Amino acid sequence: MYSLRGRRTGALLIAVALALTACGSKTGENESSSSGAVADTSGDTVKVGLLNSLSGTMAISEVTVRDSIKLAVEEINASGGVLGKKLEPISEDGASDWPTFAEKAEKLIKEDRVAAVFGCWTSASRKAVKPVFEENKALLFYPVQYEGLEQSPYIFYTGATTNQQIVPGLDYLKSQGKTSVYLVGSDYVFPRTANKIIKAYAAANGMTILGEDYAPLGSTEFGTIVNKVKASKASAVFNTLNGDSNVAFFKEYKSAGLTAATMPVVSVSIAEEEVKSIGTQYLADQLTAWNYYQTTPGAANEKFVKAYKAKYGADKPTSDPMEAAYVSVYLWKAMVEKAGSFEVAKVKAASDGVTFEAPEGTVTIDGATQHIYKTARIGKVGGDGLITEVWNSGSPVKPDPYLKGYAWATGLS
Amino acid sequence: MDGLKVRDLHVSFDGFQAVDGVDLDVAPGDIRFLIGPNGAGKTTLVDAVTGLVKATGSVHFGDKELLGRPVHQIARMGVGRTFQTATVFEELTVLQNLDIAAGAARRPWTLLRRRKAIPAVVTDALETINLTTQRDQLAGTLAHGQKQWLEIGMLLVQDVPLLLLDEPVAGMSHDERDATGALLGVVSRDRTVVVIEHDMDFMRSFARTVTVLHAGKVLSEGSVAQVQADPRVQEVYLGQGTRDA
Amino acid sequence: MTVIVSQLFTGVSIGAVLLLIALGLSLTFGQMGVINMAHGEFIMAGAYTVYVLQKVITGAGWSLLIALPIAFAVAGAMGVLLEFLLIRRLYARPLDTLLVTWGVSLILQQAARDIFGAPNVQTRAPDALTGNIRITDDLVLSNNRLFILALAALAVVALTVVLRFTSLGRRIRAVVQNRDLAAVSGIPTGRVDRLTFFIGSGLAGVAGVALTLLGPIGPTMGTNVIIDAFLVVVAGGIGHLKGSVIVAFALGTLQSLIEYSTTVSVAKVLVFVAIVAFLQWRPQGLFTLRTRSMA
Amino acid sequence: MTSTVERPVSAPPAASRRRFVSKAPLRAGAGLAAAAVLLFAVAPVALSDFRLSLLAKYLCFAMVAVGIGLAWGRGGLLTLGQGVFFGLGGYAMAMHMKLADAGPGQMPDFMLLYGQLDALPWWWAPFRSPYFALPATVLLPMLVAFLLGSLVFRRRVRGAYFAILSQALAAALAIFLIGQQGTTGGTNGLTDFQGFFGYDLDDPVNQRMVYFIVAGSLLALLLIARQLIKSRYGELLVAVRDSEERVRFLGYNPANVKLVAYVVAAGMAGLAGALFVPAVGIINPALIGIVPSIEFVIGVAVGGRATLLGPVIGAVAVAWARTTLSEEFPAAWTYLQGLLFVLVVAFLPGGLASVYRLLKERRHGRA
Repeated sequence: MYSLRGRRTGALLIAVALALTACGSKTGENESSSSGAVADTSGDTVKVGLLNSLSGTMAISEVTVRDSIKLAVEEINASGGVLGKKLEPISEDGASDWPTFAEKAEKLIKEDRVAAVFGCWTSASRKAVKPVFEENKALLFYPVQYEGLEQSPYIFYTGATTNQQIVPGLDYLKSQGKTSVYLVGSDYVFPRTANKIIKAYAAANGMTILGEDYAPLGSTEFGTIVNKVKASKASAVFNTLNGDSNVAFFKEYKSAGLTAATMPVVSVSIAEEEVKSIGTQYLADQLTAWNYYQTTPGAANEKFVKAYKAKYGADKPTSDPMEAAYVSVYLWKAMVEKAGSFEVAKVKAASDGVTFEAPEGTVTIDGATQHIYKTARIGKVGGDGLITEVWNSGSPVKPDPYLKGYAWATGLS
Repeated sequence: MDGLKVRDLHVSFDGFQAVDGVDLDVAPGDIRFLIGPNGAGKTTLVDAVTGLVKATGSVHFGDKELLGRPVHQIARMGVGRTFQTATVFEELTVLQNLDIAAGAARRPWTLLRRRKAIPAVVTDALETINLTTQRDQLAGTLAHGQKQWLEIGMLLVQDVPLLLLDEPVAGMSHDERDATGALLGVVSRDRTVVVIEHDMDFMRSFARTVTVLHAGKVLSEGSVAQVQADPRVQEVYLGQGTRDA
Repeated sequence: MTVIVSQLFTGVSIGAVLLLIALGLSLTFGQMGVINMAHGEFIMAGAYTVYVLQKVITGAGWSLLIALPIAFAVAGAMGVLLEFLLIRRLYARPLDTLLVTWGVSLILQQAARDIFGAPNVQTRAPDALTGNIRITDDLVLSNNRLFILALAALAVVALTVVLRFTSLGRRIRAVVQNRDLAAVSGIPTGRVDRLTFFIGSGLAGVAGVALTLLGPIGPTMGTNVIIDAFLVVVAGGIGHLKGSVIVAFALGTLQSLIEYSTTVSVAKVLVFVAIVAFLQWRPQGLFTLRTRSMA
Repeated sequence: MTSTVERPVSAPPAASRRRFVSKAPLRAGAGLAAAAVLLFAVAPVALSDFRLSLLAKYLCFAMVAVGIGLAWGRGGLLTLGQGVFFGLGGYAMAMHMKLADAGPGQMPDFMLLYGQLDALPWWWAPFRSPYFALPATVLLPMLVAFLLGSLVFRRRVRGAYFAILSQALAAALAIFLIGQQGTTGGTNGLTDFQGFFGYDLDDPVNQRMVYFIVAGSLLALLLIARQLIKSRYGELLVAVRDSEERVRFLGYNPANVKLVAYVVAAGMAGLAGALFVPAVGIINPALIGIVPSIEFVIGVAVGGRATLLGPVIGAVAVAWARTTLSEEFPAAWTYLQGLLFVLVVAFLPGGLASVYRLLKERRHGRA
């Protein structure tokens, strides 16, 4: 007994000694303390990481994104790969859990030594992995529309920032004479930030905001919120709800007697996949704001939709985040080829001005912000479950994540 | 030594009067048996005295009012009890059971340390209840009679002046009953004891005084002989057709 | 004024949903002290029943009506199976049933994902239930909520009748009040348990059908509602229908009124605080079975 | 109410139980020594930096498990809300680290971005000082547990009622934190930390230091738990689990006995949360809610709830299995997790710790 105790104390002492002597650098003391993980490009293949939630609550959306990234990788491999090397996708499950995202990101970078990672959906998962990519100087391609106000040197944002989705949505409402708006959103970063922007926009553009309500993520009881919306007699609703909540919201909306004709809802998180699960019974004629619909015209999109359906099933719709994810792989390929190297610093340096004929139309990387020029599109949900465009911005909108180009937005960030 | 004084005790369960105005005086040092047919309110009376069920009226032990206090405070005021089915800590050893029973007054700091030595009261109790060899056995593995003894042993080390025993010999073999009787003899030295019991032989051997309860009320009270001679008691027992009538 | 009335209506209808979910829970919880965390997945099974049925029957109105008994049977059968395979062995360990049924709920959710796909599925509601009754321009009572209110009322009445006036009901109550005594009185407690579980789980299936009118139909739909329902049962008192009814409507109204004046999040937190405070006052819930036996 | 009192795990035969009791102290001591060697000598050498930081994360879960083992395994308190205490500890630490990163007088980055606040909220301010923040990581959860515990235990809310209440508390706190985005970071939680008491967290050497602190803390918690289990208090706790009423009739107030276990378990979860932040680099409401709170319990159940080392082994094993299996078969992991709950709790309530004993019994039975 005593000898055991002695050994234990010894071990503790060793631990303390180790902890005291093995102290590394202090913050700000040593700039080159971490040189970053280097991608393994020695073989015939290059690994790329796919980081999506394949289980948990977010799997619903993120699996489709993973599928379209895989499609892009296969197409690229079929046409000869990147710089003569085939891509080897390593797929990891973020499990809808943000620390897991960080863990898996680290694994992809350090253990698998991938050249780039594609994925993440929620802002929270992106915020969780951001320090991992920055610390290891590795690349992440983030394919989902988001709240802006971010510009990490190691992230490329291929979804819309606020001035490519929310602001056009508001412009459209204004052009339709809908000047009193009620804001409904899920309780997390994107809706809260979006609504902050909307309020600033409204103040400068003669719109009135009649109310602002948030429901916890996953909340499915919208009786009260819809009562409030109805009582406000707003001319339109701007909806930033996410996931399950949308189903409950629209069912409640309809049964309260509110319709697209009397009080249209502009949604920014409802794509073709969500329309399918809510039902056109409840969604017909409501509006959405995105950069891409399955119905977007053009040869590039026809090819994309056809390839996707051939691979995953004719009943699977394509949607904006899927398209942005698909595009992100091609953009990375174009950047690598322009740089002539897989090295992160060189790829980044080559990024400005890289273009790709995407399903949504031509997209161009803005090197300064690492976001891309995208065309904004307002769509209307049809009886067939597809969304058809009713308005677009004409030409790709320059990304402006901090809304520096908008006078009304000063003070927002 | 103190006696127990119960006045106008009422206990009701959703309108049903389980104990309906009982007055009871147990003199210091008495061994009082509570008998009565099933549902007479015997256990409920004990429950009320020990704070397990809410009651109205008054219960004095010595000069202290018991009613309205929480169970553990009543126990600390010197009232100990056992249950119809022996309730011991099955996942603890015999020794640990007794040690816990002996320690309600321990300070927190003592509790947070290990037991360095076995308290003398515990060793004595082990001898008295004849479980010294089973000291390190888990209580859950004891025979039925042994559990009852352990429970009485716990009362011994708890060292309370008033004991309430609920059917201590129910389900025991003849030998076990005798041994329990002997134990009871030891325990009742210097203590006031109230026993609920159906076993009439057992009662005749040990009771000093008897109270008969019926339908929540005191039916008869006195020595064993007095009670047995009481026609009302005979009527109740014959009418109910209970075992030892 | 209108707002208060319509909020009250919303509150009552939230209460009805809670009640519909909690009824079955209350029954199984009260009967066996079993905390069935898979109850939410029985709700899910009921909702998917509508989905599957609508692949066969196209009329939305008929399919919903037919779905009610079928969902009852499907969820009930799942409940019986669960009782027979697992819970039966765990009556002495109520806390362990909580963990075991949580495991079952994980498995059922993943199974739903594998069978029906991870995304929510769509069901059609009959047109009659997507409309509303207009009282004034501002005050409308939506038909789906009225329907659910009626369904909850029906369930309460039916359950009361079964418990009060049938021999099965008497047996169930006997087992709730004293399992051992019931067993020695010749009541086949095993069979009664299974029947109770059938009814309790079946009610979850019915609740699932009702929820298709209000919310999403997907693998995780059950987990969204189950905690609130547990709170209803806990605050209502074990094995007391009356308690569940009162608490469900009280919570629903409280929730909707707080929600109106603050936010949904604050309402959720305040409702929880209210329940803790309530349990301080009545630790065994609104109604309790009082017996003299020691715990 | 009979139905709400937890019954102990079914009893194995007498002979083996007796042996188990008498040998237990020695085995636990040897186990602790083995754990120390593994954690301090083997793991740092055998594992890559990445795997070592993963292990640090698992060990944080194991620290929560030690507390649950005490409260649930020994005291019968099935707490399904340990995420609350884990979160409180984590947030206390994260708030300090955020403020330290921001620098004196400055506000954390996310507040400027999402909060639009003019000044630091008053309840953030004290966390700037490490002398407040560090003790708070443990004391704050203990205080909350004390307040809640004294309310519910005194009123004899127990068993399933307690489990469901503790679960609802976890849900409520998670929702509350999400709702206060400007001051808590909302769903994003707090992330992107630069330094840990002045040490650069990017530096692998410092990451190792964090690992050693985590491992050392775990051992310290095990020693505390061991002392509590072996003490008279530990016996009393088991007595309360077996029969709360009986303990009361002996003159103890079981509410206080339970309260101690609950508060200690909360403190352990708090410390775990606090160390999770530098080890993993994030704390958010999703780590507090119902799901993680129940997942803390599964590790304990798998390892063996009533033993000292069982919960630790179980927690690490489950977390490790999750990482490994989810890399290969994400869907299968959910099934496996469900099956683990069902099979272990229903058919092996003693957890892995009892397997050895069961095997030995079987061998004895055959001989």
